[in-house]
Amino acid sequence: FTNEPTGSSVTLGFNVPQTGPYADEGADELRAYELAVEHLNGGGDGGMMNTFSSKSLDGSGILGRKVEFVTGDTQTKSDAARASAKSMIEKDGAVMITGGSSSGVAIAVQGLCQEAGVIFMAGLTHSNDTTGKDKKANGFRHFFNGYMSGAALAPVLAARYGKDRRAYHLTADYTWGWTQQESIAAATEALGWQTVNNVLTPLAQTDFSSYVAPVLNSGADVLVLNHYGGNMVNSLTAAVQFGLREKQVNGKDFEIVVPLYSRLMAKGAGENVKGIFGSTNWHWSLTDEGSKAFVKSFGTKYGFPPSQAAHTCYVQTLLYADAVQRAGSHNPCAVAEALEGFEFDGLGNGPTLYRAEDHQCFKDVLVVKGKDNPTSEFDLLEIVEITPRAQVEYAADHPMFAGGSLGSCNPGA
Amino acid sequence: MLGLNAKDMSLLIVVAILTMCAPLILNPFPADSAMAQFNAGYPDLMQKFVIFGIFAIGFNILFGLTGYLSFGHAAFLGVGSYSCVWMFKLLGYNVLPGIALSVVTSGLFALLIGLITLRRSGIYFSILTLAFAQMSFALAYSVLSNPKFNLTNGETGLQVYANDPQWFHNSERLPDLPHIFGLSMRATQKVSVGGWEFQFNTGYYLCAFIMLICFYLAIRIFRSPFGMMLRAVKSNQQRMNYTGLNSRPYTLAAFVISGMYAGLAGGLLSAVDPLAGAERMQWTASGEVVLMTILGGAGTLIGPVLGAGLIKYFENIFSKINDNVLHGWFSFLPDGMEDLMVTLIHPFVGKGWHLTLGIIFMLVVTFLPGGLVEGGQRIGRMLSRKKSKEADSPASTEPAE
Amino acid sequence: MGILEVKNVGKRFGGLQALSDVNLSVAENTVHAIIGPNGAGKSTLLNCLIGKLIPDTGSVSFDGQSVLGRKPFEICQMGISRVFQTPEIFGDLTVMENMMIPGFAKRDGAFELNPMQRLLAQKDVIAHAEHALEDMGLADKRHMNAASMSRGDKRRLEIAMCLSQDPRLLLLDEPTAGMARADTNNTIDLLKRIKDERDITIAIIEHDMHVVFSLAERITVLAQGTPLVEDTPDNIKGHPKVREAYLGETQEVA
Amino acid sequence: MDAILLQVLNGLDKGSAYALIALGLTLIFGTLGVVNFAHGALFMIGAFCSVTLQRILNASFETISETEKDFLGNPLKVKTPYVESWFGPEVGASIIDWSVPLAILFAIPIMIAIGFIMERGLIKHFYKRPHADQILVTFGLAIVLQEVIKAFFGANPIQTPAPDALSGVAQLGEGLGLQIAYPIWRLIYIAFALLIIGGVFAFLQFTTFGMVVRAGMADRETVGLLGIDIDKRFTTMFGLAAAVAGLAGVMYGPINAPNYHMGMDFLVLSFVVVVVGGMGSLPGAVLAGFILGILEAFASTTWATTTIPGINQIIIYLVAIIVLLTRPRGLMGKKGVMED
Amino acid sequence: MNVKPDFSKGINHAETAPAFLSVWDMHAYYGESYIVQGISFNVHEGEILALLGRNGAGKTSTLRSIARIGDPQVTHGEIWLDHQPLHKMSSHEAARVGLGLVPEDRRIIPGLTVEENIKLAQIAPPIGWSIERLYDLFPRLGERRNQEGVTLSGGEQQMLAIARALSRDIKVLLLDEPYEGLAPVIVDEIEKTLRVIKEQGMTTILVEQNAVRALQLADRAVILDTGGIVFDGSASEVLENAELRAEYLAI
Ligand SMILES: Nc1ncnc2c1ncn2[C@@H]1O[C@H](COP(=O)(O)OP(=O)(O)OP(=O)(O)O)[C@@H](O)[C@H]1O
Ligand SMILES: Nc1ncnc2c1ncn2[C@@H]1O[C@H](COP(=O)(O)OP(=O)(O)OP(=O)(O)O)[C@@H](O)[C@H]1O
Ligand SMILES: [Mg+2]
Ligand SMILES: [Mg+2]
Repeated sequence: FTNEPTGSSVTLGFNVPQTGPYADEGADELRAYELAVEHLNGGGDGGMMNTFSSKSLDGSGILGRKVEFVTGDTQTKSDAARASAKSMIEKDGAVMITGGSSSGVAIAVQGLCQEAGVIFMAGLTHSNDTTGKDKKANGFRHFFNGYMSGAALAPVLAARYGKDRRAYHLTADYTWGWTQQESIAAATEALGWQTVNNVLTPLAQTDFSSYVAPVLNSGADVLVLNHYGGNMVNSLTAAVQFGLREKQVNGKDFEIVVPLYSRLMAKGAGENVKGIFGSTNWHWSLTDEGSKAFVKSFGTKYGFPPSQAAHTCYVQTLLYADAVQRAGSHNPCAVAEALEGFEFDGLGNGPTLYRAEDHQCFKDVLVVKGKDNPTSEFDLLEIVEITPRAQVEYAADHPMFAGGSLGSCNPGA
Repeated sequence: MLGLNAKDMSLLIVVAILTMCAPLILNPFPADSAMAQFNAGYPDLMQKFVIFGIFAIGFNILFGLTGYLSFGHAAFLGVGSYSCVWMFKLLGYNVLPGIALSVVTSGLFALLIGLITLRRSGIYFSILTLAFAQMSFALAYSVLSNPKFNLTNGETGLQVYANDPQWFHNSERLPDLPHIFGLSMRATQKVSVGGWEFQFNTGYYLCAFIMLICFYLAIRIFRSPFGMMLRAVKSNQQRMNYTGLNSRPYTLAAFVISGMYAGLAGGLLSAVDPLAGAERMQWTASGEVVLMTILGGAGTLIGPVLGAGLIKYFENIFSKINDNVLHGWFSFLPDGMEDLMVTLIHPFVGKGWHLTLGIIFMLVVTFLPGGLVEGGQRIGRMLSRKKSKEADSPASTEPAE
Repeated sequence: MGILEVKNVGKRFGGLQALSDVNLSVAENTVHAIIGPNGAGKSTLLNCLIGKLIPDTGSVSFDGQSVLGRKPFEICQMGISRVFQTPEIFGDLTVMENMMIPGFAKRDGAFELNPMQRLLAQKDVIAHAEHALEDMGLADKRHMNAASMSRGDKRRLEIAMCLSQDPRLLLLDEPTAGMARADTNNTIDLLKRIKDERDITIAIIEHDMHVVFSLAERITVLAQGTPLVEDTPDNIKGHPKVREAYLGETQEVA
Repeated sequence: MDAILLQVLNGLDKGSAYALIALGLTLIFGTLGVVNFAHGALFMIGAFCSVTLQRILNASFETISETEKDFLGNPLKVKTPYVESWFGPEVGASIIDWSVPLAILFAIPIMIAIGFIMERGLIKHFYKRPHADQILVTFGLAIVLQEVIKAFFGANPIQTPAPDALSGVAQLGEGLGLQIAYPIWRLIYIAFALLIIGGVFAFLQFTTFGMVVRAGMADRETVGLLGIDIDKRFTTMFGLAAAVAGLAGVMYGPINAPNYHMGMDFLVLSFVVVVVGGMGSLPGAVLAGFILGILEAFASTTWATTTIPGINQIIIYLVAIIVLLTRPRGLMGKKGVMED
Repeated sequence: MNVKPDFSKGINHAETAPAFLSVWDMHAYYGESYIVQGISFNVHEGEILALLGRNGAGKTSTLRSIARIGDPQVTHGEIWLDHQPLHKMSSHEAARVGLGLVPEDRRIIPGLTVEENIKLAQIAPPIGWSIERLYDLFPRLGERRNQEGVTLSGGEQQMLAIARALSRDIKVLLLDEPYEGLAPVIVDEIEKTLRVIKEQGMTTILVEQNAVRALQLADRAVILDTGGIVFDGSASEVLENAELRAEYLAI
């Protein structure tokens, strides 16, 4: 199979955005990867290896081989990400590629890994398509997705804001934005909300004033921002500037919702996030053993708590290593088999399943809100609810995920 | 030979030898050595070198000869890429129809845009081309990828799905990847010699071969009456018109030819990697080819290829040097020194590769006006002058002060 | 009926009537000089003939065909060539290349897509260009960049370029300005020779009376946008109005 | 009606940003003829002047809290800004609160200095070089500036909020029976833009400076022969342009949180604005800025996007194409400026 | 007669009357090409010097070198104007010392009107003729004061170029083919003007192809050939020496 390790070491490829708007997120992912490698090679305090339910990893590398890694820059562009991944596969002999901070890149690299015959462990990718119509047998996603955000968030919103709400969506005009909007709208509508409008905003938009201004006269009383990264920071800032949060519409307080949150984004949005609801894959303030262990080793090494992107990347690395260990081979087909249907715990989100049908992880999802009185620059989000896994599960043939097929695993040459 | 004079012929031969031996030349360091980081001899990067070489050669036919600075050439690259993938989706994975179609569609697209934009010159032309390209990008990124009419597949990029028709594809006999008559573009022959490992890849050789043809055609264009007319356009359009020449068709022809080169490059990108993303049409991509051409030397034959190579090299090699690698290089130093060296170099590599690239741009253009090629020539001249000065200095009769 | 017929041409620039009611007929195979004070509208008139400017009124016809509404390159292809007051040459190209371009324009027409032809194989054009350069005494500068020539040389190059197109009507706007005396005389000889050898008509604007009176067969004096007189050189020399408005008292006429 | 007026305000607001950036750019690009790809970077540096000032004002000392814990369970270090301990918590807090307006004073000398250094150290050598070379060198410079900022401040946006007193919403037109709620800071931005534009116009209009620089651009050599030290004036012009760009950036901070690539985001657009306005024309650039801003605001209304899908994505480029095809030199361009 | 003076030892300043403008062993290059090849001459105050030679002899290059334009680049030599070292100055400094050049291609500034072209010249001190006085000299310019300078007819542009030089209070006027493109009456007019300002003490270097005309006006003549001086003497000497005229001026 492609890049079968022969020597005393095995090379993993960490492909993250190092330049461009997501560079900070990428940097955090890299930190997590380095930490994971350290732990796999027996360094540090072992982190979540100690809490992981599977005990096959013992700090002696993977299958006794020392773990080495190469890094690359995705630039958050499909082409650049694929070029970088290819160089890792072709030049450095990486047997597994992981990372990424956007769905477009994840899908592009996942496709590449399928063709090249290596395993892809997706980093931060939230679009339904990654394990929906673009799913691939060699690709695996630990991160949650748009559907799960909707399923977790909608009940909380309904409980807090009432079932009689009229929502106005602003949606980033590309695949991820569409799938998230579709998911949130469906989930909230199921609980009685109405969607009065959905406006698509260009990716390159920086000033959202002309999108935010009409919201007030639309009769809507909730604004849903299906934006990520800089887009989200800017649209939320504009919404707050226009005084939406002080408004009363239909006799109710006007509310803003940001379905996909991350701490780094919350930091960028500053004061504006206070009290605003959203969902997130993981947060450092979780108190289960796995999370605590991870925060401790990450925090000790770097001096600040990890982001959800860092968490996912760390976990994906351990999961891959563990699967190889259990399968006894780096062969992508063997690894895939070991991961498919794998149930585990102790990695931070409660009992988790890597579903065989679409290679999506099912686990608890966090509903969070911007903290009103943060005690430090990291303490920006407050966990409102840990939505149990059962509530966010869906059938593998759910219409929002239909279209593609997993195909069969490709071990390459 | 081949209608070239001796100098051009030797240039072509040198380029041919270099491209054919690229897998060897670009891998000067043993695979296990610390310097292996600088090896560029793996299929993807070599493909990029020649494909972006084609792109830049074509761009140079327009910009270098006529002086018309297009800021929207990436649009043609994108159109070429999409055309090729559509051929994969409809017909099958053989690359020839895809490449052919990408040249044709981009040529037509260039004709259309050229007819409109060439009504203006100078910066007005540049902005018109930029506007068209940005519109194409915006449309490709979102509007043309709506579920009802999905031409580009938006952010994700156009790719082949299992349920695509692929009328002439036969999975039994043919690889499920782009191929040329059954020979997969990915097929790579690895040869290990001592500590060295060399990779000979089908896709690369196809692209390299096509680039040589493109390069040859470019030389012919440069050396033709047509090429001279294009330079005349740059020099003085007024005089041209009053000499009884219609400058518009000349510029249009140059625009279409360079658009076709760009489309071909786009087609080849898809041929070696069947996914066409909209970012290929963004202004940054158009800007990149401008930078490649200027960096190498606009109006020179080989300059654009060198410029393309340099930029792609940085993007792919420098971005991968992380602290880990740095520590590896300097591990022979005492600890304090090692950390110092790593700290010093750290900002310029890995995630700082942009910084280095920016500095290189500034240095090259400041100290080597005319780009790498002219820089090379200058250095050559300086050396030879020094030599000749040394040779005849005893005999020189400088007027005594 | 002359080869060039200008009828009632008028041209306005904002508040300035640069040309009004200009009538001019240039007989075939003659040298016709246009003289007049600075700003009289001489260059403007030439601009109207070659399509650089479109007259507001009147008509211009060449060899029985109207030139109005045609593009400059079409007019040139009809057989009109012009030397400009400030040299218009291809500065970035070598002298030789400058000469070849009109050669191609003559041979191949206004546009020819011939990217696969070899420049150096175009023996006919090259030979013709070489010959023209020798004629002008520029042969030893053929590899020089045109922009770095002295101005007198630029002007000679431009004349050579125009001639090598074999025009039927050659328009010269101060062709010898800035030329050394010897070269001025050479140019006069050359123009005379060309006119005799080929079937060519020349319209010339000049302030150098030596040139005007050595070449011209007829002279039109333009003043303030209208023709003052048109006559033979001898009559013009003695014309009191012309002497007053243009030649001046001290002017010794060669 | 309200909705339309609201979009007009939005358009003016966007237009102010475009016009301000285009104004600075056109001083260098439209007037000096230097294709300055680093202009966006100057805008960005302006915004980071506020960030820097904010950081300086927020410089803190740490005290260990007895009750609270940090994320690792260690005692929390509580930070108190020095200004708060020096001037008392209230005055100190309001100084920090007003850091953006204060940054204007802070940014002017810095930006002028940057403009001077840039011109003297680099651009000076490129006046006579082809535009292509200018593009390469200024693009290189833009990357370097960006990366330096990124190295210090990271890639994430950093909020530079307006002072509390200015960050609310103003109710407009109540007397006229209209209900328009518009952020105060954005209104200030419009006023500020008009002020700067007026100031620059007055400077160039009522002094010979503009004429000399234009002349110097057209023909340096001859202007030198007339005894004018054109280099000095070019440097001044650069300083002015940098200051305009920087101030536009400082003031923009509260509207959108500054990040290191905000300059690049605006770069292409500002070139389009300048060219649509017409090369060499300051009023053209300003006019084009406002027109494009307003059109963009209207193109993003639901009505527009449902009528023509995607119009909000392409409006600016579409308008640019239409303008340039109908008016050869943009709205108010001067003949002969960068037409070849 | 002194056809090829030997300047290799430098000028013996004691022998000549104190020069107002003096050029000493000036060498200048256009990039790689060596154009001005060691030129030395003196001009006295209030004198008109005719600088003659064939096309390409280096006349323009010499004037440009004196005016410190920078292209061609003067690599060696000294230029003194009224005890001031011009060779150490840049062109705008030289202009402020009192040097005025009417360039051969006129160099009217595009984008500026006639009047702005003149005003531009009066920004830097010292100011010379007033605009009104210039319009009196060239009434055509007065009529066209608001027209863009470059749309003037060739001759009008020439007038503007001369007017621009006079609008500054210069000590030395360098004229590069000032009569070119002018109607004979205007040439007479300008010649008169040159005489008038000479009376007022202006020092002039005149480059002109119409050698006879120039020599009639000039006091002294310098003849250049391929970048070097081949004659330096009085104007009448040249007019009388047919051999010299035939060899270097072809008249
Ligand atoms: N584009 C223009 N706009 C305004 N006025 C113009 C324009 N072109 C020419 N003129 C004016 O028209 C008049 C005639 O100019 P023209 O160039 O034809 O003169 P000319 O006879 O060739 O003079 P000269 O002998 O000095 O070259 C001049 O007064 C000139 O200023
Ligand atoms: N920019 C340049 N680059 C290179 N060579 C130049 C340049 N300008 C002029 N030359 C060369 O310098 C020499 C002298 O030119 P110059 O213009 O000084 O001559 P001139 O005596 O003024 O001639 P003319 O009477 O034709 O104006 C010429 O051989 C010319 O080709
Ligand atoms: Mg004229
Ligand atoms: Mg000259």
